[in-house]
Amino acid sequence: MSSINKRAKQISAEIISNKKVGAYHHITLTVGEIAQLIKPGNFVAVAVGGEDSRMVLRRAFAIYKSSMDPLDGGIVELVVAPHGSGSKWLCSAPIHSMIDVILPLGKAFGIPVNPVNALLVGGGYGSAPLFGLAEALKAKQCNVDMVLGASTASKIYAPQEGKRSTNSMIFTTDDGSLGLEGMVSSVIPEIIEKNNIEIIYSCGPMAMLEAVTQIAAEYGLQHQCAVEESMACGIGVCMTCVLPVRGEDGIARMVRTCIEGPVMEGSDILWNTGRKVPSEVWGAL
Amino acid sequence: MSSINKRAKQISAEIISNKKVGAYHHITLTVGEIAQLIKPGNFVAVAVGGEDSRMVLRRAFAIYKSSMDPLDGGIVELVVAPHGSGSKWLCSAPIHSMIDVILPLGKAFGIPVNPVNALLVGGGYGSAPLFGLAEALKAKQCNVDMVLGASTASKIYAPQEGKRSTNSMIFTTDDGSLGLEGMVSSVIPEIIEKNNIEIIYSCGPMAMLEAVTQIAAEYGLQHQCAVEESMACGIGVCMTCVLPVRGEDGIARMVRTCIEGPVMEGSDILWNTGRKVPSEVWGAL
Amino acid sequence: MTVAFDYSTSIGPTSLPNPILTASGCASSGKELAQFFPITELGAIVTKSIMLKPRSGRATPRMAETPSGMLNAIGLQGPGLELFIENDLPWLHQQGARTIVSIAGETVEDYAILARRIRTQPGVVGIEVNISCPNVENRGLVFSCHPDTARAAMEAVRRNVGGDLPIIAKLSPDVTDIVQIARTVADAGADGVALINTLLGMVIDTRTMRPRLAQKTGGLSGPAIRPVAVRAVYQVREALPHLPIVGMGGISSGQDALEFVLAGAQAVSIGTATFGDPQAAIRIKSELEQLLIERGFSNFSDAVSYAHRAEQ
Amino acid sequence: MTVAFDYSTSIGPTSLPNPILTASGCASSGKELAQFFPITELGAIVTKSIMLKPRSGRATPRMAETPSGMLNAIGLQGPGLELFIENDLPWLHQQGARTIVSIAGETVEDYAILARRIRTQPGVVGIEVNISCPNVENRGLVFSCHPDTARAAMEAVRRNVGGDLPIIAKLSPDVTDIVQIARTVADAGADGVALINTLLGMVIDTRTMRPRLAQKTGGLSGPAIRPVAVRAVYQVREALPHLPIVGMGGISSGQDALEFVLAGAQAVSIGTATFGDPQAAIRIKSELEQLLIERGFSNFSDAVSYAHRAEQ
Ligand SMILES: Cc1cc2nc3c(=O)[nH]c(=O)nc-3n(C[C@H](O)[C@H](O)[C@H](O)COP(=O)(O)OP(=O)(O)OC[C@H]3O[C@@H](n4cnc5c(N)ncnc54)[C@H](O)[C@@H]3O)c2cc1C
Ligand SMILES: Cc1cc2nc3c(=O)[nH]c(=O)nc-3n(C[C@H](O)[C@H](O)[C@H](O)COP(=O)(O)OP(=O)(O)OC[C@H]3O[C@@H](n4cnc5c(N)ncnc54)[C@H](O)[C@@H]3O)c2cc1C
Ligand SMILES: Cc1cc2nc3c(=O)[nH]c(=O)nc-3n(C[C@H](O)[C@H](O)[C@H](O)COP(=O)(O)O)c2cc1C
Ligand SMILES: Cc1cc2nc3c(=O)[nH]c(=O)nc-3n(C[C@H](O)[C@H](O)[C@H](O)COP(=O)(O)O)c2cc1C
Ligand code: FES
Ligand code: FES
Repeated sequence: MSSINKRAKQISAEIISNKKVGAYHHITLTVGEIAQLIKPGNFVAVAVGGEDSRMVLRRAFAIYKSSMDPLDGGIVELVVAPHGSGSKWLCSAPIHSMIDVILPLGKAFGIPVNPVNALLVGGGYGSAPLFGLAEALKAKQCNVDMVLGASTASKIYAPQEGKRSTNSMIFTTDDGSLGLEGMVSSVIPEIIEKNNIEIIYSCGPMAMLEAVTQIAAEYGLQHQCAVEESMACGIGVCMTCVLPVRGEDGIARMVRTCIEGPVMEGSDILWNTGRKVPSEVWGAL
Repeated sequence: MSSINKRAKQISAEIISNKKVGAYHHITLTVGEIAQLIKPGNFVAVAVGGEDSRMVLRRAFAIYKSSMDPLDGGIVELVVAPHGSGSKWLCSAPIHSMIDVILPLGKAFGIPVNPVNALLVGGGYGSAPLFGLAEALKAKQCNVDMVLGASTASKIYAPQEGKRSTNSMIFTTDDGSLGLEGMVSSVIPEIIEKNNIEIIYSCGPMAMLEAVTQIAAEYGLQHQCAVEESMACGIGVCMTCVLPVRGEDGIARMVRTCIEGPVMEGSDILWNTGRKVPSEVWGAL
Repeated sequence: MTVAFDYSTSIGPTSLPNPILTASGCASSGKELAQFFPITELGAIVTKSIMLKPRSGRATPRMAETPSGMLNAIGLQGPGLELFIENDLPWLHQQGARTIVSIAGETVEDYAILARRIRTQPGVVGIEVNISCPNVENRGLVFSCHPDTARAAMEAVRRNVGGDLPIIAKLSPDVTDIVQIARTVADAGADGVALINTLLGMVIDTRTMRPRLAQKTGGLSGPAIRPVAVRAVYQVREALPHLPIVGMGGISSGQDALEFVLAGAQAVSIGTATFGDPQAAIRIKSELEQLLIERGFSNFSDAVSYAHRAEQ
Repeated sequence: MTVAFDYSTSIGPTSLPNPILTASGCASSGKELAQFFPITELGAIVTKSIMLKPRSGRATPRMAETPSGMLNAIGLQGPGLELFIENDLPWLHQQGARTIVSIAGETVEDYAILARRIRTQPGVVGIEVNISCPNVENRGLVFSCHPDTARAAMEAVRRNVGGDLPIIAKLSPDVTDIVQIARTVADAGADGVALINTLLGMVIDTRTMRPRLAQKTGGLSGPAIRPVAVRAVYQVREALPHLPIVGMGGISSGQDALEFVLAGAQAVSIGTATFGDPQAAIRIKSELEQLLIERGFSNFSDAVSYAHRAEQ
């Protein structure tokens, strides 16, 4: 057997809870033992639409939380924005319905061996995987600060319990309806300096990840970001989810973000190449 | 405005009941005032599958019953066999869900002005429109006998209350699990003779309608049958639902069964033409 | 909110109050739909392709549903030219509908005769020339699949129709190079092209283990083919920027229609969607208008071909 | 219930234990799927088309979902011939998988070199020649869209591969006459044809109001195109009864696969369905077997082309 997708399984999971929280749906699935294999940053790929659906592709969702519940066994929680037809279908799925899920997929966030000061930056539902990450970091005695941004208050996903593992939590919204008015990137430098940040983790829209990458570079910090590229399969067979990424050998390649990501080192990514393959990419046309 | 489809409306109807009865589902819809315009033999065309469905065509269903309910207002009842994806979707539609329905469609059974002895012959769910017809005939002081056939007992749809308007009711099943073993056509001659039948009405599989047509011809009886051809639209615009039918001028034409039918005079139909257009048909290639 | 939005469009010499048409063969001659909405509110009714003689069409089964689409083999059933002129056109004219008559021939001469008779009928604002038909004089090859026959059919129509009535060539997508065919018919005098007709397809019935349709093959339509249709419109628009295009193929919402407009269609036809929703055309008319207004367009024409604009 | 059902099939000189293959470009080189089922249980793995040199493929967005289908413009991203031989083929061979290598060239000479290098690799049981690629020496015209270039590519492969290894020409459906192309490649020495590659399509993003894909156009696949694919298989089978066919295009269930078999396919490839269900191929393998047994077939070969039998 291959080492790719090596812990992944395709299972039928029951939706045991589906609640609207702000602009999102918080959805809980029972997935059995496999919940124990999940690490912060992993994602699931969900078949959407049911049997007679015209949607033929899976949808990827970051895992917000996974745990072993005494009653329900292994559970996985997702935070889903009702955006297009696939996510809307999922958000309106009734409790007790079964969905076809593949998990865990993708590379997880790297957890430092020794305690560090970490800044976690989330945009919109991109906050979802950060809470599990915060817990994992806290368990390693890290200092965890968090900044979450969104266009408006209802799009900040930050449950009360999520704050447990963080030392500080700052919100920014474009419209000022919650926390500071503005973008996350505007508050990051100050936090880095004040809290002596040593590593940044981020998840959110690509433009945000790019901005964070720039700031991380300015401060010479490591920056792991979970990217979000259109994925057709989630398991590495379709080649739709690629990004130009520089490898350890210094050569940039089109890399599948579903199996080499979604978590990647921000500075390795060739950002915003304007719908073109940069000529420096290996095998560029 | 045109005279075609002239009483039909496209409405959003609520499913207020959906019960399994034998092999079928008995489904009740609230349709409002339009229920009053429905006559036995009319049908509805239902949009199936919901918003993201890959099913693009409507499904036709005979109207089993229509009435004005003191509580629910106008209601329409259907008897649906879970066959392929469209009918299965409808059979599994939850109570209180809304469906898009066009009704009433098609030509209804002709009701004689004076009392006659009528035989109603139904195959499978083809019995559905016959109960309303029986009531209408009874109201005209007709004598109504009914023969219902199916492959097996669970596919005979004959609710207790349906028997009210009939003088006699005979069942036949291919496997003998209910009533007589055999096909409806085998018992019809005897009934015709015994009960002095003057007109036959039928609804069911095309092969059955053809057999009944032959018997009617032997006895020189009028025979109105409700045919079932594949329909894409149900309202006369697609030309998929045609049958070769002889007109009053003696010329056979390919006729739309959704607007010129489904009820037609059996002897006018050119039956079982073996996937060919008979050369005598007007404009045949 | 009342917005002064100019929804009008034109195809060659004809202007229409809005760009929403029915697709030929999917609205008969309008009577059946009149119960569901005022057909005069559409840009035009495109009638089912009419042939010289009465025609029974093909045997049944004539259709099969397919994933997000359907296959049909109606075989151009219809009453023939004279009865059509006697019954259908006067009714449409009486309603005040704008009518584009679709004509279909078995020979080049058929097209000439059809065009000559139709051009003088009241209420007719255009002729759509369905050249996706088998040419009985040439091994049944489809006219629009070969430049020579496509040209011959269009020239025959052009010779018989003056410049006041637009003639629109309706093309089949089942060709190696649709731009070449579009260019050919434009050279032969077409005022515009209708893109696309159905794709040739087949469904096998896994119960009988034979082709489902009596005719074996049929034409594939519906949302399934939309990407092929949008591509055809975009390609033809890019190659022939001044040739008006009527876009169609799987349009079932305002969003879908907008794709065609941005790709380069001056008008759009609603076909298979009408079978699922008799009010599709009129619904799409208002959905598209709303989407255009939301995007800041003050008139429809500005949106046509907008996807071709230069990158900033 | 144990039934003695012979599921084996053959494509030219190669026999396979069953007719279920992966579609090129939809299973990479097998490693990713190995987690979900034993890939040795498939008839063969058809690998992603390999080119001479490493290739980055196209810019993103590379895909768009469409009704019952998807558009892709991967642009043949891959490591190039040598790394493929070094890394992918040995792994497949080691697993015991039967491998059909798909090759794609930019020039006729590319095809010759690719074929020569691949033919001697262990574990390779066939070569699929993806000629649905742009010919850089001839205005980027797709090889398989024109008889002359299709022939040239296939002859180049045939000259370099002996009779023991089947070469299968993979054709594009975007042609006026697919039978003509099939006949041409058969004459040029193809042992079989793979039908069909994707249809050229486009999606316009109604938000940005530009083509969704960076590459503008892409290939349409999935259930949406199945009727077109079944038709192509049926037509080619009817015209060339002895030419083996690998059928594909929207197969996502045993029922779908059965349509292709009845239409004339000796083997079927599972493409887009794998994206929705990684176990699609292995599921379809057992579904198809079950359906054939239910229909009274005792071996797979009897079902091939069964839809062409004479009417009783
Ligand atoms: C690794 C990863 C993690 C994700 N995590 C979450 C999450 O935690 N919560 C959440 O709500 N969504 C998440 N998404 C986005 C999610 O997968 C869907 O793309 C999104 O819900 C839109 O799908 P749709 O069916 O509603 O929209 P549609 O418009 O119907 O989607 C059509 C197609 O476009 C793709 N697509 C559309 N928008 C996006 C997008 N923004 N990013 C990637 N592909 C897109 C879809 O995957 C689908 O294939 C994640 C995506 C990735 C790749
Ligand atoms: C006038 C009329 C009255 C009908 N009344 C009833 C009724 O009372 N109860 C009931 O259960 N069904 C009835 N039917 C059949 C019903 O319309 C559907 O065809 C049937 O339910 C199968 O559809 P499906 O989606 O389940 O099957 P699918 O196989 O998914 O159908 C695919 C397509 O084939 C057509 N099709 C398949 N089987 C038939 C068939 N036997 N007749 C016509 N078209 C078919 C469907 O309409 C659809 O377009 C009636 C049909 C007609 C024309
Ligand atoms: C049942 C049916 C009948 C059709 N008849 C005709 C016709 O007579 N003439 C014609 O030019 N096109 C005909 N078409 C093709 C449509 O006009 C249209 O080009 C095609 O269906 C694609 O559009 P759609 O996907 O919106 O249906 C027919 C299509 C269908 C589905
Ligand atoms: C993402 C993707 C990549 C593909 N890459 C190739 C390829 O490299 N070579 C090839 O011959 N066909 C390629 N194809 C075409 C498929 O092999 C197949 O012919 C087509 O998708 C139709 O089958 P389907 O509908 O089952 O996917 C690709 C298809 C998809 C969807
Ligand atoms: S999503 Fe298919 S390869 Fe990454
Ligand atoms: S079902 Fe469309 S014309 Fe009868």
